[in-house]
Amino acid sequence: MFSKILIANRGEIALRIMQAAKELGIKTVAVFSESDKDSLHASLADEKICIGPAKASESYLNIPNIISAALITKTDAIHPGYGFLAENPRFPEVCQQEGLAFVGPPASVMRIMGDKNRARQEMKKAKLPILPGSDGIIKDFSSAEKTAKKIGFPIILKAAAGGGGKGMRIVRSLPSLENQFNIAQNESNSAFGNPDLYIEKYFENARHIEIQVARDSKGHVIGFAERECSVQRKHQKILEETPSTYIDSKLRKKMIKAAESAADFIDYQSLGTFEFLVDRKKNFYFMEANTRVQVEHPITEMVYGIDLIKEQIQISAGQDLKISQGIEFRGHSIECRINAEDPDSFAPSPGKIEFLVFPGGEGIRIDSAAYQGWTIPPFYDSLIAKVSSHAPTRQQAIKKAITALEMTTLVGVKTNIPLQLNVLSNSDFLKGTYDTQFLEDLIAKKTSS
Amino acid sequence: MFSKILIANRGEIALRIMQAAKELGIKTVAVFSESDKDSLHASLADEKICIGPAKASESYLNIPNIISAALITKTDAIHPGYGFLAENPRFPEVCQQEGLAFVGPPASVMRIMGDKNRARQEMKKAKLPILPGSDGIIKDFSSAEKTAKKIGFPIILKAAAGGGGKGMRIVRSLPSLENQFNIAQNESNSAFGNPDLYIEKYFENARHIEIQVARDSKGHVIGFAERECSVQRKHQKILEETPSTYIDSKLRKKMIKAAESAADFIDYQSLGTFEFLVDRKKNFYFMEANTRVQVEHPITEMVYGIDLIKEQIQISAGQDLKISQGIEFRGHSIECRINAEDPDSFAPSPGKIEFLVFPGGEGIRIDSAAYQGWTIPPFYDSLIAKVSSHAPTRQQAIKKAITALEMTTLVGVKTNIPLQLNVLSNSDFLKGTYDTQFLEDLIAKKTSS
Amino acid sequence: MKSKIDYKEISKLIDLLEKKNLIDFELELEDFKIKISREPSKPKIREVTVVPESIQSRPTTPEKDKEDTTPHQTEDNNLHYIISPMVGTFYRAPDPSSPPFIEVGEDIKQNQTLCIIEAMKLMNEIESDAAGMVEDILVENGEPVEYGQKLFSIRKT
Amino acid sequence: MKSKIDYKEISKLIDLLEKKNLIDFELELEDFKIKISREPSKPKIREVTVVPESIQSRPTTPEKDKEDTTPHQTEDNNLHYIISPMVGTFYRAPDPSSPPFIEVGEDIKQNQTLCIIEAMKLMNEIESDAAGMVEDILVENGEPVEYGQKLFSIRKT
Repeated sequence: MFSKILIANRGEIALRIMQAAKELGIKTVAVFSESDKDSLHASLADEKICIGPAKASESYLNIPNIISAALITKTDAIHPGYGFLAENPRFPEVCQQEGLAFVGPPASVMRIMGDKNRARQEMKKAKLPILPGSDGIIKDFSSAEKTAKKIGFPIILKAAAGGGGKGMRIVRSLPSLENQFNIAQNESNSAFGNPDLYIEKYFENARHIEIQVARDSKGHVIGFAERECSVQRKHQKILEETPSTYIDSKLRKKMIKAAESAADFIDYQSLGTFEFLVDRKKNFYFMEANTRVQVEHPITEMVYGIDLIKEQIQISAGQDLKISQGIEFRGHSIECRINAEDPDSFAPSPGKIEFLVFPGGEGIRIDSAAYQGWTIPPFYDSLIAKVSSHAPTRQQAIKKAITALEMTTLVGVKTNIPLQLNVLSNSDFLKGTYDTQFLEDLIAKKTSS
Repeated sequence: MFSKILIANRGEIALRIMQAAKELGIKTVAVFSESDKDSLHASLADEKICIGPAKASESYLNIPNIISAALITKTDAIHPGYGFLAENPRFPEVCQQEGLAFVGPPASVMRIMGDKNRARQEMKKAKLPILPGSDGIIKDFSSAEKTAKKIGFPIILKAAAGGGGKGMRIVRSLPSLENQFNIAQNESNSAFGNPDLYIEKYFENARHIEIQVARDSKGHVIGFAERECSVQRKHQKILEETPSTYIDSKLRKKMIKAAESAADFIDYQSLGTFEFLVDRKKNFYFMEANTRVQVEHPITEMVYGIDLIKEQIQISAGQDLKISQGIEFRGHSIECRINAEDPDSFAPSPGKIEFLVFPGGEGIRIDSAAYQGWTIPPFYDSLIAKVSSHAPTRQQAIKKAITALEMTTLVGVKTNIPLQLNVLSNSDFLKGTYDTQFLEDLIAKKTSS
Repeated sequence: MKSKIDYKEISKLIDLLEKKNLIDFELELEDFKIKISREPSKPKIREVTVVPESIQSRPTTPEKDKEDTTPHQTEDNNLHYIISPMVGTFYRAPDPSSPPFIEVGEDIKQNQTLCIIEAMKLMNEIESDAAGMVEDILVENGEPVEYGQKLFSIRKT
Repeated sequence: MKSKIDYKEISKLIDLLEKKNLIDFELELEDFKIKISREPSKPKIREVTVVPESIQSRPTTPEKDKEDTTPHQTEDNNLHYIISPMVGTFYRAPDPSSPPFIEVGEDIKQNQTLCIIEAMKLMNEIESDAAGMVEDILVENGEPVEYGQKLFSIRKT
């Protein structure tokens, strides 16, 4: 096992990784930007190294400084968390060159999965159902037109290098295709330095469902019950639950099996997630794979009673998967992402937290690096806490989440707690009959009323 | 179901009850003393009523004011929590007179169990093994001498009205019996207004093990896997775990069965706990029953994934037990009680909490009413938080508890966290070979070294 | 800026605010509107208030306006408050058909009965612990009161 | 903007606010409306310090005494710090057999090489961004440095 790990991240995920490392008896090194010098992740680590100014590109995305920090602290492994460098294949490559273990899949696998179009082709070979769409990159409007006509509108344009909704465009009819195509190309180019687009069939009332897998170097693999991620705004998840009301046990088994086989096919070694679209006829289609821990991993941990981050670290250290096939999930879990943002305009709301009390008690889990007196810097994402609930039934888990949010006291910055409460008490949400359009509709309704 | 409940308590248990009530859709009324006006339990309730000055006897023990508070707020039920009025049979009696439901067993059962000697006789009838000892109250030294000679030294003198170690005296040989007998009588008289003592055989290297039961008005009963409560100082528990390393599954079944039968015998209706002493030959003996929720109930909730307080409220509202027989516990759970006290002298350390960050993440539960900026009043008990961990194995649960305590930041008052870390890293504790003498020995060793 | 500001008038207003310990003041006349906010005088309050303020933005007990539960806190030395020694229901008269024990403006003696608080069906007579003139009755007849709640203000003589 | 701003008038108003310790003030006349907000007087210094102090009582990185990671914070205007622009290992000489680039007491020019920081096997020469006299060398040869860490103090000439 590693003796010291550098956590190349900040915020709640840095603390979560620190928890796992400490439990495994591994010393931790935190890296932090100048604007994070009073952050909890820096203060709670065994060692901490300032790696640059506030701007992420010069600190949390600065590979040389992070690698140097690992070398001068005689670290043997680096955990990238999510976001920042977590899906940049250059990072594990440099780690390897410098003799550092990387807590994630090999660079080669990351490179394939990072190219969303290539991943699509690869997963087709792995026999995963993929969405009808282009066979490869669409270079110009005329090819786009041909493909769109073949698969039928609506379609979605996606950036091959994509992520976070950038360069993504839904096109409902031919007349708007050319214009949207150009916009998407430009957006993709400016966001990722790569204008490559591909096309997929777009399903209006679909579910966004993902399967978490863990696979070790010996090929032991386990897939977990689905996470329902359809509550999204602009392709950003804000609330996740497991299991999904939409997936029965037969379909669950089928999807888990498919994800496990796909992981085997590419010889995946780490934690990873396969994202699927499930249509109204309950067909599921591969969308993309995430080669790192997900923000929403806690809900899987809660229903299974396991520690995914510890598994992830152990796999990277060459150990076997400790979770055995046949483990069953228990009850229902919901995660609410608490963002520092205006609940109406969604504008980020950085600032000083004047007063903060998190809820506790039965079935409640908090993941947060926020503290009373801390000033949320405006430079990074607005996630300040994840409040997750776990109960025997979905209805109880919802009540538990509502109660927890009502017992949360956060003064000083605006948060999306009102929006979360709005979701949790919505009748469609309570019935479990919602899709990826749900949250946008809910917001639109509220704004118009 | 009730529509409004008054919580006749303060601190973490008041918040815990509030959580359960809110999840059941019940409005909450908090009562608070003048020194608790800035307390979290008062601020988070739907309504709050000041019931008296700081002194507990004039506020949290003031039955007329609490009942009046319930009446003027049109409450239909009262939850007593633990401590204060929770085991005073007068309280449910008055509730009944005033038409208020009481979340606990009937006064009659409470009265029997509250008289420790009578409970002993009653449980003997229920076929529970009881410790060798006196058949009833020992009124004078000569009867004490006779009993002691019959059962053999060491013996323990206990107050019939007892609790919290008051009036409790271990006697190892005849010459000291008379003196100890007089001291115990006086102590019992001044603490409980009742000098009645009884005698039990004292086992030096025993375990303190308790079985949680829940039983509804229709007689559905369920007993849960044991809680190991042997880590005690002066008969005060400071850390509990479940399951116990000392109890195998055969003994577990036997003890659960015994507790369930005893609950049936007295027609118990509510949550309750049977405390046993388990000797070196793994014989178990009934010690006493607690007719209220225990401080350490979270560890049972964590391994079973259930909500005991919700069950307790539902039972009082005449509903059936919702947990079904056959439910299995999963993994291991440990609760550490964080007290505001000097870790060496054990003197209470009230004062202002200048800075407070609780740990979070996988398998961690926090029960606390503390917040940054709050001044812990010196009038009540020193428990400020319960940090509980849950993991697949005992070893992992211990590591998780250690990590959680290390990631706790509490500035302003002294706490027993150093002592807890000392326990959690002790080799006897790690091996699981400890008994009720363990903590006293550990403290003595530390003090002498 | 045609209109002249009347400093004398404004100064007078502020002095009044200060004297009466007001924090916010708004006045709107036909051709004139003014709004003044003062900093609360005692220094520590801001720090302390961070907590209660934020907490107290939460729902509080609906039945009464009782932002001030601390009893003997008076600025005016001659103004004395009678506070409730128990939780219960406040009655101004011994029974519905009788007249109230006292009225505003009435002079009262020490130990004179001022009201009844019913707690658990017991009628508790509350006596004055000071002599003086009843300046205000702070609770409506039949309303619930909590421990420490102000019931009457008495102008001591 | 026909109306001229009457600064004298406004100044007078602000003085009044200051004197009377007001926080917010609004006045609306027929053709005129003014709104002034002042910061509450002595701010929350206490509140602010609570956090870093307590957090920093935690174990910090063992390798260096660097309670001050903020760079250009000097009391002495002539004292200038050279800070590390990267993370790496600090070397005073280009190689083990050569003499150090500079010594304490030496006069240096702007852009003169002061040390090397090795990061990922690359040797980065760090140049002075000021001219002056080397007052102190704050890191030992071969020690790791973090971003923003003070390396040298220079007495500017």
